[in-house]
Amino acid sequence: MRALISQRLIILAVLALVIAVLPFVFPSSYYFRVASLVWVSALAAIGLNILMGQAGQVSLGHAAFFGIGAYAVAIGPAHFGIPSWAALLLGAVLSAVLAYLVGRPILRLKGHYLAIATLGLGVLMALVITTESGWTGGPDGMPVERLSLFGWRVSGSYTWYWVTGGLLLLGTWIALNLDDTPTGRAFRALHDSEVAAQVVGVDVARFKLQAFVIAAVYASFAGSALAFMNGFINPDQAGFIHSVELVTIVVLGGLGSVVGSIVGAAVLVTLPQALTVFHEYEHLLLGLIIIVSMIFMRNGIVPSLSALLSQRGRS
Amino acid sequence: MKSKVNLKVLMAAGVMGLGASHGALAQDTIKIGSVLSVTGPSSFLGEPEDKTLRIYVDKINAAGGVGGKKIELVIYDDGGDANKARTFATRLIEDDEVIAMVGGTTTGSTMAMIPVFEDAKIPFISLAGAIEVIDPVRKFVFKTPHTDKMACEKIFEDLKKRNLTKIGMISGTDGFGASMRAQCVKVAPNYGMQILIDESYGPRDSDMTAQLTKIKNTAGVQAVVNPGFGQGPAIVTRNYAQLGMTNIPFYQSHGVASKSFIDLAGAAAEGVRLPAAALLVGDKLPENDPQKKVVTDYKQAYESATKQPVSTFGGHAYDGLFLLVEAMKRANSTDPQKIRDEIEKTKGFVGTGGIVNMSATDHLGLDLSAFRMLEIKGGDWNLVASGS
Amino acid sequence: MAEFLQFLISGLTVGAVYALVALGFTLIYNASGVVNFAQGEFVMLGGMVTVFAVSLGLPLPLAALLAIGIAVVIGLLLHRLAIEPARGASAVTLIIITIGASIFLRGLAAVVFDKQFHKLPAFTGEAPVDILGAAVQPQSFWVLGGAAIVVLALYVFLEHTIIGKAVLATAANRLAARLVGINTTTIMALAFGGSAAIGAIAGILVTPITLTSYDAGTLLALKGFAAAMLGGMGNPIGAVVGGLLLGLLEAFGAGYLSSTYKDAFAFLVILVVLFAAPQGLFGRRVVERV
Amino acid sequence: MTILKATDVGISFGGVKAVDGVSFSVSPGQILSIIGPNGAGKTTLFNIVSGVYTASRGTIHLSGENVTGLAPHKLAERGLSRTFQNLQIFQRMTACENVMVGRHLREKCSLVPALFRTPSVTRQNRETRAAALDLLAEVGLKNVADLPAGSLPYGACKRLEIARALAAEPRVLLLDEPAAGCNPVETEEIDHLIRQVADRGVAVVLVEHDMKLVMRISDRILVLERGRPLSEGTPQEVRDDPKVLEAYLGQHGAREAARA
Repeated sequence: MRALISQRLIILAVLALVIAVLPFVFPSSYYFRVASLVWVSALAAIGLNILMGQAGQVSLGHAAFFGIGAYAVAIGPAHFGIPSWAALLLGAVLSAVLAYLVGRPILRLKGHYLAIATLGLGVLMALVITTESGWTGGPDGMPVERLSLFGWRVSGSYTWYWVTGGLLLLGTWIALNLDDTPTGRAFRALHDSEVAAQVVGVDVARFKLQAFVIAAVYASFAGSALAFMNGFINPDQAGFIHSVELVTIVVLGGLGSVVGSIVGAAVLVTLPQALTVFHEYEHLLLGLIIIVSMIFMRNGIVPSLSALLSQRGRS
Repeated sequence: MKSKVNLKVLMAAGVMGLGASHGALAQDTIKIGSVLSVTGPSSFLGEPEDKTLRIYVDKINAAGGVGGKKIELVIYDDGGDANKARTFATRLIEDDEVIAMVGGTTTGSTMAMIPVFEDAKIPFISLAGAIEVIDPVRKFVFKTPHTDKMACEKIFEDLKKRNLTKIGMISGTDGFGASMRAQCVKVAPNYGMQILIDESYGPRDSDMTAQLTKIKNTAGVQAVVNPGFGQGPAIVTRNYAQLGMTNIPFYQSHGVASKSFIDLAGAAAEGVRLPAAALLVGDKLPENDPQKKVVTDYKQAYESATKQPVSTFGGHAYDGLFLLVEAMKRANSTDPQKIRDEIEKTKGFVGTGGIVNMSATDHLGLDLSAFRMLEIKGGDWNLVASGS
Repeated sequence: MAEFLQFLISGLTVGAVYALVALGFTLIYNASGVVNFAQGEFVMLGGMVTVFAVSLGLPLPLAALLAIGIAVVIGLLLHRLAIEPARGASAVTLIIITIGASIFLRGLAAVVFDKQFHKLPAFTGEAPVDILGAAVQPQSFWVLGGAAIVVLALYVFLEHTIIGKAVLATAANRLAARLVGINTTTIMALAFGGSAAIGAIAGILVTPITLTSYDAGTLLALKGFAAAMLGGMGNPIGAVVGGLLLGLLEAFGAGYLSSTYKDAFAFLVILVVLFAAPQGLFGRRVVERV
Repeated sequence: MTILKATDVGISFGGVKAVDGVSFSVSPGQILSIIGPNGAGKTTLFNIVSGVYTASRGTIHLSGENVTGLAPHKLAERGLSRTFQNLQIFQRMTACENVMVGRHLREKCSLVPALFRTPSVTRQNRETRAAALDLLAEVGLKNVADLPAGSLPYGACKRLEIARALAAEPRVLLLDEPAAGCNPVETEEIDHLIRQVADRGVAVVLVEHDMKLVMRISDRILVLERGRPLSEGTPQEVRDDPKVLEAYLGQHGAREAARA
């Protein structure tokens, strides 16, 4: 147990170090932009990983909550005059409430049926955002007012690098905290055996719902951060493809591994940037890399590599 | 047709990854950037744009470049994803250090990239359709395609001439369709148009008979307008004929202004009208038409290089590139600010899309005369004689 | 009445394609437990290969056969090179592999073919047929008939051949099937090949109506998956009913409700069905054994 | 004084009556064994009593309260815990964590303190872990406390399940074949453990195939056949019941039972 606590601190320290050191090796602010995107995607993925990796419940519509967070900070200030920071919190609350309301019936479904129900939820949300153009700007999206906190306007690649980096640290800390608590254990227990968890008193429905709400709030914050950072938002961010991207990050990095989600995000965000030099071969290679890495690291990058390392260490 | 890609070179570049292009080339080239939707749902727009830019940059360089300097073209594919486009925009400015940008296939991508170029004060000539790109005017943002508002006006003008005022609309819910639909609804009263029924379809829907049946059964519809791009309008056109609605005049938009629309819609396209640039009817233009030479030259160059029929989409990229090149020549400088000023001063530029006259309040510089009303007859575009 | 009939036929035609995609999902799912998100790419391949073979001068039937053949080969390769090496991996890992395969196949099609839209001529002319006031494309009959033949052939194969019964046995219990000497790897390969063929046939039949392009598969995979779940995953009858129902929901939703929200309507119905019947309409109700 | 009482319960799957008209009751400190051939409905009865299945007829009373149809976690809150015939351990968690989950109802479990890891959460964690380690020691698994439960051998998993069930401090404990897969020494340990638990006043209901164990420790025995009650009484009564001898134990079993 003591080992676990220190492992938590080590992860946080290493992450903080990486965030702090990277700027010294970045040649231009473009790199800050890419890194910020990694941090934002990682944040959403860490949340989704609590739902998928810990509690074992699939969501193929998670971008819906990302979209709520993003559009909350776009619509709130533009249509209601709500200050940006308040819209950010409002988005998180809205996501939590929606997750709570739809989670109850949806989470009764299992496996692929849960996948299609969450997928449907995502499709509905994207459709509403695309269609209600009076509020959302429609398929072409809408501009987002800069975030201002106590008169400080948060803008520029450098600033956002630190803001998103800080958010990621906070998100990582919370996710790691959760792991070794009654709640975290209940998540993992119901993942392995719902019935066994039930007979020792775990209210499975309640904990599934909690995981769903937590994941929704993570996604909402990530969505808000991206919207602020871009100064612009469009419905793609709430769409099916983005949902699939998030799931891919989680699985590629490693189900149940917080570090895995960060690594998965880093890989999946930077890969297209690196592969763009291959022009028309880009997608072909992207697909190939996903297939090959899932075959050879079927538990995800981080769990597979750490298993390999500990094997080496033993022999 | 496809340039042979040296895989080894690409591999090496890939290994070097993100930093490959950083500061690699010396001062004697002019770096121009582009972010296009070469893949994804708008690839039929992005691909001809991509090819056009490559063909003409090669031509310009073969002829000695601009002011003795060769143009280096950096193109990224956003796959139709605005967030990706935004990242590539940052990359172009921060990493590749381009002095100008011709690109932005869709309105969504363009709108996401605008803040980046405005902040960096780099001129950005967009290839996207919607009017919001240049209205309100932003200092560094220009565009070449006619706006969707103009398309609506051109269509309504034609309808008015034919004494048709009660219309039905069926629009795609993609960015292009939704934006043009909104513009049409807005300007309809100016032309005394009454929209009796307003239907829509999803970007990848494969059957629109349900919506068209509703329009068909709406009493009093005298004409139907279909704002949309991609394969959708082709299917709408086929379903239109299937339901025997061809006695009701049918209007498409400039979003289908490529030969492939006629191919896809087949016989059903007969009699369909649409506003489009002169490029499509280059061979049918009178000899004294000022655009005649430009459009026939471009058509010839594009079709011989790609073996594919020309579209107005590639033409937008041609116009954007040469607007920029002309401005650079006039400015005799690679300073983005000076180039921007010269682009804004463009007067009488003859492009594939029309004659461009820009000003501080007009970053498009085209008027309704740039649009020709075309009708599809005998599987080809034909100019509608004015007054008919 | 004419209006109703128009919506009905339009819904059935689109639904037949969803049904075939859902059937492809079901076949692979039954044999291997894999939800194959590259299923839509088989439909795309069927259409695109036929289009390009025809443009190279091949007669349509030959081009169609070639397309089915190529799709089957790619289906078998997908199984051999991507699914088989990951045998024993978790369901979600396998799903990500098929998503990777779908991206790969789309990228491949973009390179080998192009990124334009393409059409095929209708098999028997384009003059619409009047049925009680509804105008129907002749190709609709091809789609409906073709789908019916595929379903029937699959039924006969599964119920009346030894190999078919082996497939059913594998679906019911993979371990038990292996114990009685069924080579489940061969059965899985067969399922991938068969699914690819069904997808390709769907693509060939429907391209004259819907057109096709390198990325036509994504949405079809989504709709086919939804149809399969609506009917109840793993049940071929459920897949067919689910597909037809989804098509009808969209057509009637667009016709009688709102064309903008027709997809929303379809998914709402799916959600309601799942809340009432968590295993889909025809899904096996499993009692948890503990 | 009865703590758990099942009255005339029955359930059918697709027309087959898996359990049909079974009644039993058990008092604190008492050990009731349910025996019968495979398919007699023992595990199904457990599933009904613990709320995993909903009975199609009959009632269950726990401490005098009608709990028929309550969800398993509601029953757990009321003091009922169980183990499983087919192992249901949390494979990806360590042995210790498995037992810690068993303490779920004894822990304060609010979300927000957990997210921010307040000192009280850390303190409670320490206490829970200590309690879990004690239980692991009791079932002889202390030395594997921090190994993944999925890596433990079958017999160890059986005992781990018992420890997990005990962690909830139940008043009624249902044990489904606790000695399956155990060697004689381990069986002896389990025998000892069950008696200890019963001595603390816990009512134990046991499904077990090891007849020696059953005859040794049971206060009462209920015999099921094809879902129906066949016989009930003390081990002696059941052993002497000719119906049981004939239908279940058979000649060989009867002799063996007589020797025990």
